[in-house]
Amino acid sequence: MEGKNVQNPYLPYPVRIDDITVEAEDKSLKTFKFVFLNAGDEEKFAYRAGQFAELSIPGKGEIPIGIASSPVEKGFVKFTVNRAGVVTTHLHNMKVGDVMGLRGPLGNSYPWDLLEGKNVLIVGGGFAFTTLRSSIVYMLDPKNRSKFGNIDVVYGARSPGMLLYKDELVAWEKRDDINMHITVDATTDPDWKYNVGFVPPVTEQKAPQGGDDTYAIVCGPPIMIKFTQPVLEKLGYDHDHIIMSLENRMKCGFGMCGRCGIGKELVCKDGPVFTLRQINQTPREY
Amino acid sequence: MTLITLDTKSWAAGLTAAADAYRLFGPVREDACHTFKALEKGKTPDLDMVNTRLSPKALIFPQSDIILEYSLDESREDHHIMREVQKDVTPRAVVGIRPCDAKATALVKLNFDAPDVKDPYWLAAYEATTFVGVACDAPLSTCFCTTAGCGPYSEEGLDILVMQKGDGFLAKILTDKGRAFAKAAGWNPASGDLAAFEAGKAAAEKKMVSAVQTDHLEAADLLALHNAPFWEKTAFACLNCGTCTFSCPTCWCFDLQDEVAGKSGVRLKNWDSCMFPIFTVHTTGHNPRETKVQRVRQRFMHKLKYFVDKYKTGIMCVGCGRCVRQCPVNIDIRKVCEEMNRFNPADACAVRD
Amino acid sequence: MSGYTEKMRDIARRLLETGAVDMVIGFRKGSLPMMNEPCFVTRADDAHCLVWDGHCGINLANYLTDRKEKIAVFAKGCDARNMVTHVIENKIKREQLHIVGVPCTGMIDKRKISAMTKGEVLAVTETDDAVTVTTAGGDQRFDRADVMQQNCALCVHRNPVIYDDLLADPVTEQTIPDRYADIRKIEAMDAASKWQFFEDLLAPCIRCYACRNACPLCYCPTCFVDEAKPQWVGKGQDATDIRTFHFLRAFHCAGRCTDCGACERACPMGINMRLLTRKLEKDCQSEFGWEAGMDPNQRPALDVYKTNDPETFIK
Amino acid sequence: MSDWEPKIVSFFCNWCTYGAADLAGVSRFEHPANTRVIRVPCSGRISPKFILSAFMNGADGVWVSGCHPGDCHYIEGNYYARRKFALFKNLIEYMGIEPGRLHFSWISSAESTKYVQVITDVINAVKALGPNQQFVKNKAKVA
Repeated sequence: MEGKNVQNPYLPYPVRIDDITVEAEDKSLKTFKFVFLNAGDEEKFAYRAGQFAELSIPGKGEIPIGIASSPVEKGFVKFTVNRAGVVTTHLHNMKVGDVMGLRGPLGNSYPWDLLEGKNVLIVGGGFAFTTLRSSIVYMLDPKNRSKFGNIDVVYGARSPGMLLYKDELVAWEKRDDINMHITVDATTDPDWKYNVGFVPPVTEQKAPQGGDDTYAIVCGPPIMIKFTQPVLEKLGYDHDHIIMSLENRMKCGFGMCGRCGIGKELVCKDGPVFTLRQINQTPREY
Repeated sequence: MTLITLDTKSWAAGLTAAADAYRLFGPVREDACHTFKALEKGKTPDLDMVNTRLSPKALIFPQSDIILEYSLDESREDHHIMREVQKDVTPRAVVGIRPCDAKATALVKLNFDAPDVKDPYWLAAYEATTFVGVACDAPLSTCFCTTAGCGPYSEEGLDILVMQKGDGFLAKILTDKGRAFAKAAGWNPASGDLAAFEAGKAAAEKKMVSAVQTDHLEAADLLALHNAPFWEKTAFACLNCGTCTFSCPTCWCFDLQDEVAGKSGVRLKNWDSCMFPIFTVHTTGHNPRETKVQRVRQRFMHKLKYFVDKYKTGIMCVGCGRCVRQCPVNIDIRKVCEEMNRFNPADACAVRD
Repeated sequence: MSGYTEKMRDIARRLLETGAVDMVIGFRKGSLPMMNEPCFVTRADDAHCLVWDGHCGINLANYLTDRKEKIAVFAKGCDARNMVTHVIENKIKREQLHIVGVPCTGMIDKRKISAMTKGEVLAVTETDDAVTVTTAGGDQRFDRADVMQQNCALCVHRNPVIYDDLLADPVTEQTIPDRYADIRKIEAMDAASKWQFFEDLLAPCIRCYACRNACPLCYCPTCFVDEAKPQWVGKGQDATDIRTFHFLRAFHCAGRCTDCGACERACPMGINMRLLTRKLEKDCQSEFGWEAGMDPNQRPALDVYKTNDPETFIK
Repeated sequence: MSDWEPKIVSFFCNWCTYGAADLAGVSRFEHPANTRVIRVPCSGRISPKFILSAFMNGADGVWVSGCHPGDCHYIEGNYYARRKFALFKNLIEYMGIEPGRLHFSWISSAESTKYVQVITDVINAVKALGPNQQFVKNKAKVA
């Protein structure tokens, strides 16, 4: 945030919807590609994978959403949004060309300094894959790939049609510098050539062993996290090496409004990324 | 530090003079209670009170404050683009604020004036304000400022501390802002007896009958305290209204809301309360603090533990006693603080509460 | 009401010792004058903390909503009527309740006392007909009748309508010639004066919702003011939003309110929002001959109809 | 103010008044067009929130119309509604809204002449009062 102290943190950057992609077969998920209206705002919005932003719709309100695009992708920012409440429902009804606001980047990020030189296991479920996509794209960037060891990705969704970013998944699957373990809970598709099963057992079968040089980033629905945690422990991941991104109700996004607190930590500012060890030291009010 | 002796006349005349350069606010009697209000020209604050019913925090942090505005009219070039709302940040002075409320403002400042991010609205209002405090010579039985990191003559957060002395006043100028105010008021410097302050302070502190002990809070284990068995009893009577949080000078939580009339809209910053269930409810319906016990615990843990651990400057309470006096069901932070301070996880296992 | 405390403790002890109930809900001595704290007791040994005096104005029916235990609870006339309503509305089962009826001679209005007293009230003692207030400057004595809560002064159902134990012999019911004189005064105003009257009445509201939350009738999982889809009212300090909140809160209590006074007592700003609920109470009586909470076998006023209900206002 | 026309929000029961309005139109009866009609399944569906919302959002008048007692499509919906409306009308007038701003009627689907009569009465009553200043939520003012 250097040099931005004078910036009004409540004031969003104006952005225009440049593209909308329907991601999931039930149309509950759409990816919005935004471009900044004002020159220079994109530079001010410099972010790291794992951060989030407030999508700000005049007249409706704001919603904190993880940034799905990657810092190495220039000229736009992307968010994949599940239709759930007042703001997201309105957003789903908006069109390319509509103007709204974007406030951020907010929160910490995945600990990229720490992860440098390490093997990274990414475990994701459902539409929580957004900041994980951001991370994968970041790590696979030619300038960055050499900074990391092995990259393993376990990603699951309810059905093939509910997987996000399908084209990219296929492309990553073909690469040899990333090990993809895509899975679905169930499918009737005879051509499905990947895994079938829930994320935790697939993780148990496919994920690398934990160790000093290996970190796991876990992002998904509560039930997936609940059952993945013991699997990772069994694989030898230390609680310091299990990295998670939390969600809580937020308003300001920069640590002032008080509602996202879990003990003395604020999910919006001290998080959303915490290690399991840190989380274990807080009241689990998320 | 400068001392100024004032008689009633120069006090009143000074305030009238200062009103040319400052918007003055002070306690005004309304029905049976006192409220902080803009003082009409020529009026002095009514100091015949112990404290106001609501704290003066709203003068810096209004209960409902428009921060952004926008137009939804698509024929306008700037439709759907949010604009900052310009605020009146001309100099103002709060005259008659009690030391406890001034200290509270200093605590709230930790939140709104963080090292890396600032709330420009709060900060602009704060910087525009000169705090002219009046020492508290007759504390209530529910006041416990002296043990809450504050006191009836506490100077923290004040620009001028005034004590009532005989028929007049003795003012202690504490900051540059205070000096500027004294100058605008035409109060002549450097007369008065510092010893009078010390005597007044000692006398007032002696009158304090209520206290809290906070010495074990920081060392206590956060999770053990969070899981302590007493919370259910503590929370039982609670109605989950916002009386305590809204009357508290240190509670700072807020909500952001959009409101639209026709094609013009505003974004508001409204006070919010951790006592309200919707404060934390997720869109999915999941609520991490779903029960009353969780919400009551959050309020006290925030004030007496999380804040203590995070800022290392003591508790987030100045002992003004408003929540004690106004809670409809008599939940008393002094009792809760005592319970928390003496909590020992080992005892909790041995003895059933 | 002197002597009630001892009897309450005895009853609580007996009920807990025999296992007749899992918990007793009552009041314990408050930490400041004129305040008692609603509390629960689950062990006979703790029954000694229960108290009863003229400062038990909070309605304990509020603490019964959706509870699963077998509960003994103390009930003034108004509280008992709210318990009837709770039973009618399935918020608790009658079999779960052991209602200890408290014949009541009225609760003391702490605001009135503070306003009538010079200096801080340090202690308050009471007898059946007098209240003595201690301040640093000495004692002041008031007639109990002069410092009663207004709803108690106007109360015509001081004795509980349902109970399993009665704490003492029933007290004499008051006859009040006109319970609604203040309401009629407002009714007689012209529209503009009425508007202004409520504008002034509600101006101090800080939307803490203490009135709503102190009310045993307000148990909706999500109150309309908290709804987001659609959002009925704004959440700031707009006078129209505040008025709408008070209007609809009162309306939601129509035909159910027993004028227990908990809302007014709980309000930190001293707003008499009972002027709204009592208007509805009055109209329920005059239009439909209905009084809330008198009989567990009768459905409330807005849950029934007569084919000849008044309709002169309908074209 | 002479060219001012009131905005009236009308809640019509689907089974009666809505039909009457339709019939009036088909019959080419002339009547003023100041109402915004909201069709509801039954007058019993009307929540007090609907009426207050209409006023809050700038309605100068509100008109609720349903089936005659005894004619409810759902047997008794309008009987319950009648009790609610009685208390509601009393309370809103008690709080200071002019009586002429809120109207109730029973109009069956065949009563297109009554419909025209009542709409004329409603509009005239509201017109006589001028724009609604009460229970309207104005744009939040910048402090």
